[in-house]
Amino acid sequence: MSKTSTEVAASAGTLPAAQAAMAASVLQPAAEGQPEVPMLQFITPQGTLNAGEQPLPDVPLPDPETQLWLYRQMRRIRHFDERAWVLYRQGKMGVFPPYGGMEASQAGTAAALTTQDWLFPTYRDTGAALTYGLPIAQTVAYWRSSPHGWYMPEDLKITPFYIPIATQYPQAVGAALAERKRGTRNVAMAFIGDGGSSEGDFHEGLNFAGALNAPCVFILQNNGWAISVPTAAQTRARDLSRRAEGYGVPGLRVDGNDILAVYAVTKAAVERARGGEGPTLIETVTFRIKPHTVADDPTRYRTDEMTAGWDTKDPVLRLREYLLAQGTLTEEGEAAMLDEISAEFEEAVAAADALPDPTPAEIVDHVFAQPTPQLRAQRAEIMEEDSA
Amino acid sequence: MSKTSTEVAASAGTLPAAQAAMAASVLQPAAEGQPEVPMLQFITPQGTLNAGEQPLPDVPLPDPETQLWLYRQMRRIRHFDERAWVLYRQGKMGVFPPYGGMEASQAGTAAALTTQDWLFPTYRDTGAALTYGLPIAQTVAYWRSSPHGWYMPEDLKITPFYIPIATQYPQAVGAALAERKRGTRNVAMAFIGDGGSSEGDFHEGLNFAGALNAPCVFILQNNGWAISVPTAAQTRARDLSRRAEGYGVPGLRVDGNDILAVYAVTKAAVERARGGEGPTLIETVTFRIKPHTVADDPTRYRTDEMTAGWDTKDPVLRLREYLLAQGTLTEEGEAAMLDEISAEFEEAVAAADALPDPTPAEIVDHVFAQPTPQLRAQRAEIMEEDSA
Amino acid sequence: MTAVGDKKQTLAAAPQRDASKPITMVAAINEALDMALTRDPDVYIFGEDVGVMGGVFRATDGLQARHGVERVFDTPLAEAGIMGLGIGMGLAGLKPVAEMQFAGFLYPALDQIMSHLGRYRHRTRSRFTLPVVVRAPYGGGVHTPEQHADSPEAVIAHVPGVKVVIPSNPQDAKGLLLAAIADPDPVFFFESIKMYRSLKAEVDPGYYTVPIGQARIHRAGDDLTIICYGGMVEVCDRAAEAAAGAGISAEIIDLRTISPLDTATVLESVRKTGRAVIVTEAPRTAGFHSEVAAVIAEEAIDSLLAPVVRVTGFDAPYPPFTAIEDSYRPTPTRVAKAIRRVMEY
Amino acid sequence: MTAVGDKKQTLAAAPQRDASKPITMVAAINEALDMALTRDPDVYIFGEDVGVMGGVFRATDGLQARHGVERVFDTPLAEAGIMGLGIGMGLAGLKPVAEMQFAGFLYPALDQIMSHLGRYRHRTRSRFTLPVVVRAPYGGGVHTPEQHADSPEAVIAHVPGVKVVIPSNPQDAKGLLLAAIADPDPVFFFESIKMYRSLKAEVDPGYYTVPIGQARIHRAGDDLTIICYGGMVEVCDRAAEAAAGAGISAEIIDLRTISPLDTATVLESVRKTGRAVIVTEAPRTAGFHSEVAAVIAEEAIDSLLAPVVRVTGFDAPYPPFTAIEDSYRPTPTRVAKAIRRVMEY
Ligand SMILES: Cc1ncc(C[n+]2csc(CCOP(=O)(O)OP(=O)(O)O)c2C)c(N)n1
Ligand SMILES: Cc1ncc(C[n+]2csc(CCOP(=O)(O)OP(=O)(O)O)c2C)c(N)n1
Ligand SMILES: [Mg+2]
Ligand SMILES: [Mg+2]
Repeated sequence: MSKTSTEVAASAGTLPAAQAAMAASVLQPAAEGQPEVPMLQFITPQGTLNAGEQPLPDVPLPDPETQLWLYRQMRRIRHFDERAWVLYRQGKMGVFPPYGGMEASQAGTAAALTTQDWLFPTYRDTGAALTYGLPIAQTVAYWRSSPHGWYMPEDLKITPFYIPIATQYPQAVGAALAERKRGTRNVAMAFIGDGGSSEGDFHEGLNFAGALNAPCVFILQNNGWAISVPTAAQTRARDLSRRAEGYGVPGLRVDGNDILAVYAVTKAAVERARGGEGPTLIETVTFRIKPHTVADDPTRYRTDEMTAGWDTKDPVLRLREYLLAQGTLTEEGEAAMLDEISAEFEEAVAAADALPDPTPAEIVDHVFAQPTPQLRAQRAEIMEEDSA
Repeated sequence: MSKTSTEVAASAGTLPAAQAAMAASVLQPAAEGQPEVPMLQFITPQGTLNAGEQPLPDVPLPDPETQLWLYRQMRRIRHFDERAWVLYRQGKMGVFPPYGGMEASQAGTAAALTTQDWLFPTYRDTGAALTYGLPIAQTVAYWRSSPHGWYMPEDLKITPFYIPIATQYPQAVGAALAERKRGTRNVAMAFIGDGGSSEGDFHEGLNFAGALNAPCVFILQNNGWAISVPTAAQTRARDLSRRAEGYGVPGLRVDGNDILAVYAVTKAAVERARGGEGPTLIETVTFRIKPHTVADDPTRYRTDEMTAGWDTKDPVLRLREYLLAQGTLTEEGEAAMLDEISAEFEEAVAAADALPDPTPAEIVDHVFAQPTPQLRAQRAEIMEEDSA
Repeated sequence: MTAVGDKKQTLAAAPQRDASKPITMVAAINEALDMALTRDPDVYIFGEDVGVMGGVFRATDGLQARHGVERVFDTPLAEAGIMGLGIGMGLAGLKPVAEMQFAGFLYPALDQIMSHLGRYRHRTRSRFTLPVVVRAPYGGGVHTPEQHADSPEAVIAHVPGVKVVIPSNPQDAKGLLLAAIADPDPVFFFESIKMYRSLKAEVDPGYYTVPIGQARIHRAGDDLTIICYGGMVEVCDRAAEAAAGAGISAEIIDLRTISPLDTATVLESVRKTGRAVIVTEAPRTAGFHSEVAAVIAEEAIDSLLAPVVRVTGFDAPYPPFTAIEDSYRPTPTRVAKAIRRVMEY
Repeated sequence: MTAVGDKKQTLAAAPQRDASKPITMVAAINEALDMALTRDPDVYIFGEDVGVMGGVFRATDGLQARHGVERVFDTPLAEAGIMGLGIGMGLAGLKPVAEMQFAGFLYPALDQIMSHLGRYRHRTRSRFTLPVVVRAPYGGGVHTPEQHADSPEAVIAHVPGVKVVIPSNPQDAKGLLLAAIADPDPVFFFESIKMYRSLKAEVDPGYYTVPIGQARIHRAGDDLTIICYGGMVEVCDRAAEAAAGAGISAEIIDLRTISPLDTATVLESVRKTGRAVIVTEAPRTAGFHSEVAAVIAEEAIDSLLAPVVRVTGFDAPYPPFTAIEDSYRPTPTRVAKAIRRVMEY
């Protein structure tokens, strides 16, 4: 009997080494007959145009205006991510899951929607939510666990962030199908992680979307880690986009740190869904260079070697190089942009700071349209205690 | 916007026609870019050797002795299926899910195991269980819903039939992994249907088996129907074997009515698992020509046209033609075989008839190794009532 | 906006029926669904085998033919998917009515139910609400195969934000189901398999609702209160009938809704009779019967003349053994014994 | 037969510790797991992030390093898969100890739990048994994100064939977990997140078990009985302490096991004191508190001097709103109010 991955890992001794061995070994058998699916990539990590042949020849490079706009989106959400760390350390924000390094994957996908479309983000996807249009003040309130952060604006079709992994996938199918039943051209977009793709709901969601021809775009952000578990231990598959085929659904793979590629692919999938041609799964290949949350200590499960290389693939710097070289962006233009972004953020935080604290009785509000006798009694109980 | 399957179906009017339209239309988009995966087939429906190129050149035709033995297995389980109908009509058997027409798929797979291997059958897989070695008397008792039918012999590693769809898949991974942890070469085989492949547990089971390198053989019997729902409405995928790729696991497709092909493929997958090379998914392409259960009325959901053609693909007659032509089977040899099978069955039914009825107190037995005070009290209560 | 579901050309008229002719509970449910589809274009019905085939119990029989495959459709075989689909449709403002083929097969949907169905209004402070109905046949008594006879209503009743309704007869079933569909919040609707066809009754052929959250005095009495619902009502009725012969006057409360529980009706009766027997067919430990007993112990202790007695299934799985399964489910005899216990105390 | 799990070369010795130095509950749990892995080669530990990282609460910290990745391993992220894996390993005679990362995330596993975990012995008449342990952190009080603070113990307690254990302190946690692992049947082991590190106590460094199914008198008293478990024990303790100042002598029963419930200990105490307050942090309707109340109402009615009062969470989801979530979980003040209610009745 050949050694299993875990046997190899066991004999390897120290932990991160064991994990590295596991990852390598588990991949082996699958790798045999399974070539890696090529990724769409327009801009190389060096910030130059990728001159090679593209796996999706129908998907065009966005025009310079769009490029600049996408750059701004990334800058905007990077600013939030960076400021969130500071606010957390100051005790002004709760446990926040950072997405720094994944801006292309989040902004490039959400930017393909209008606010008539649905967005189902996970806890990791603050950047996508902000790009879609969730107000910053509300987003800050959310990560402060204030009720103000949960009341989604009536004119947006975005849900609060999903914590129970993968549950949003079948729900997005329902929202998408509802749009279709109503005769609109609106679509639903749902996010998931590499870890989330192991849950049954991922499978059921994709299969339902295919079978019912729901206008859904499924974004699978493969950032290499599910807390401490690397993608290679999550599954023996080389890539996750391939799963789509098993549902008769197109599965596309894109360099998740190249926002031009991400945006172009997503736009194509959104149009396909609008046209009634059904769902698409898009795997954005990216990396979680940050900890799982601001409170996580990644040294418990990974070494510097395991993250090496990814810092040089930074999606913001990559597009910046390209735009500067093309003359689409100037240093002065960028400075002005960053000032605007910073001012917008500070104003929003001030607005969030001004939001009133909830009162304990709100615990039992909004359970039903009409409170039950039980809830009325419980509310009275809380009020009594609160005033005591 | 192009018409959805259901719109097409709606305008089609009458029900089975609507369903046929739905099936056809739903397939369309997937069919576009997705060629059907070729099936291994040794014996054509006409009972002749398939002269074409095989998709799995490494998988050899079983030798004549094995062929004859496999024929006997099919005859034996067909006898059970046919007699079960009669017993049901006589009130001597409960609601039984027939597998007539699927004998190759069930006997050909289970025949590849020893009783050191695990078998996880569904309610449809009485034929597989009998082939594996489940005693006939016990099987009859099971379908009479007698406790005697549920006590699986200690020397077999077969579980009772699974009713909650797909739950057996991750469990088979656990049993297989346990064998590996113990250092044996035993494997676990689990069955599922086309309908069952839509459940999350199907996905989680396959992915776990891949990730943990569990020695599992997953049999997916695609018999075209999940009660009233045709496979084409179950999923937009053209074939289900392709799903395996998404887990880095080999997925094979075989003519499920050709037992020589089924057996050969399964044997190869079993050997692969024994050798520590991991799991395989095998889709046996067959058809449920019978009703869902002996109590089901298929005219509520399908027309004769929808089942047409499949009667001519009968797996038993197909192999019979071939064996007679080859001289491996003679008419006299067959007659003797059938007599033996019939005698074995009648003897087993007599044994089942002789099994004592349970007593009501058995309801609360076997809940825990040691009954709790609650269960002791409840047992006393039942006994008291029973004797009153 | 042209709503596909609005296309009236596919809508055949519902068959007329003689209002004086009693119908079964499953027919009443079918009639309610048909009426809801006709009245409200936002109503959609889906689940396993509900479309072409009309459901394994024929609760949705003929609905696809009359309302079209856009409104009544079969899904792939996956309960979490079905529940997720319903939640998503509900988020988008439709009124989904999902079927779980059997209550024992709703378990794969429990994550969707516990994590989302009851929480959405709360977590979004009513920005998103879920006017979703989930129907599920439950309970034993008809010799179904293994796992087909479960009674998991207590589990759903423990989920905040979800109402749980369980009718015991055709007239209530129709009105409660129409009320559930009209309700702005999620309602679970458990249908006793045993009652589907065991009892026929006259049912008002028009549109009407029976209020959710209100119990019904099924039988008035003075000596003790029997509290039950769904398939247990007829069992308790027979026990009460027998008791009446012995001069004992039992009041039967058919809860109809278990969450929110109509504590007022329960307590009023128990305060009057001083004795309570609670009957369900679910396993004993932590069943919904225990909630009812707890409410009585908390609110009516002074009136009690006897222990609060529970008659229930046992702390074992519903047995898949035909010959003895009838001993699992409470019988009139077992209820009668409980009546004796509280009366002779 | 060479068992891979037997390979002793990978087994580093557990670190020595000073027995007189108090340790946290999570450390006691870690010690129990370590000991079980050492004593029994059939014990396997798995779940999400339990291996390399040692668990999000560090309950399995260091175990993979000491016992190897064959014995302690990370699984893909899928709870039904984890539970199914455990059931399959149990069928094959191993002793799996699975972790659900949070009780609020065990819901996807409920189908495996309800359909199989508790049924296997019953349906196979003990041919197949499941010596499986499932650990899950539960409950509120530490400001976790949404959905991380659920208390679904009543749901599992309603599943026949599954035992449910909930320790309240380090010494019990270790002994109960070792008993759960030694138990031939499935045991659910809920661990109060709040208690993981809030309390340190001396813990016997050797192997010992605390019997499953036996409650513990946490504090002896005469005037009323407080029944609780897990994270509520320290809350009740503080309330009892305050009551003692007012001359009220409260007995606290720490159930430790909720299924099977130790009715004897509960009833003996309630018969003595005549008053019962039951405290849990789960939603009110159909929580396990109601089961305890029902048992008292059924068996100790004559001794009751006051209503049986439940102090619980509310019929709303555990609120994801940090500023107010502490009002959801029972506080010493709320327990004190209940004490007054039964004493002044
Ligand atoms: C059903 C469920 N199980 C477990 C968790 C705990 N958990 C939170 S995040 C996470 C890892 C998710 O990884 P991935 O899907 O790759 O997303 P990422 O964090 O990388 O964005 C886990 C296990 C959860 N939230 N929900
Ligand atoms: C979880 C669950 N949901 C629903 C059912 C009801 N049910 C029994 S058989 C069946 C169809 C199964 O179809 P398939 O998997 O194709 O198997 P086949 O009957 O064709 O062998 C359904 C829906 C069930 N047993 N379990
Ligand atoms: Mg990830
Ligand atoms: Mg089928």
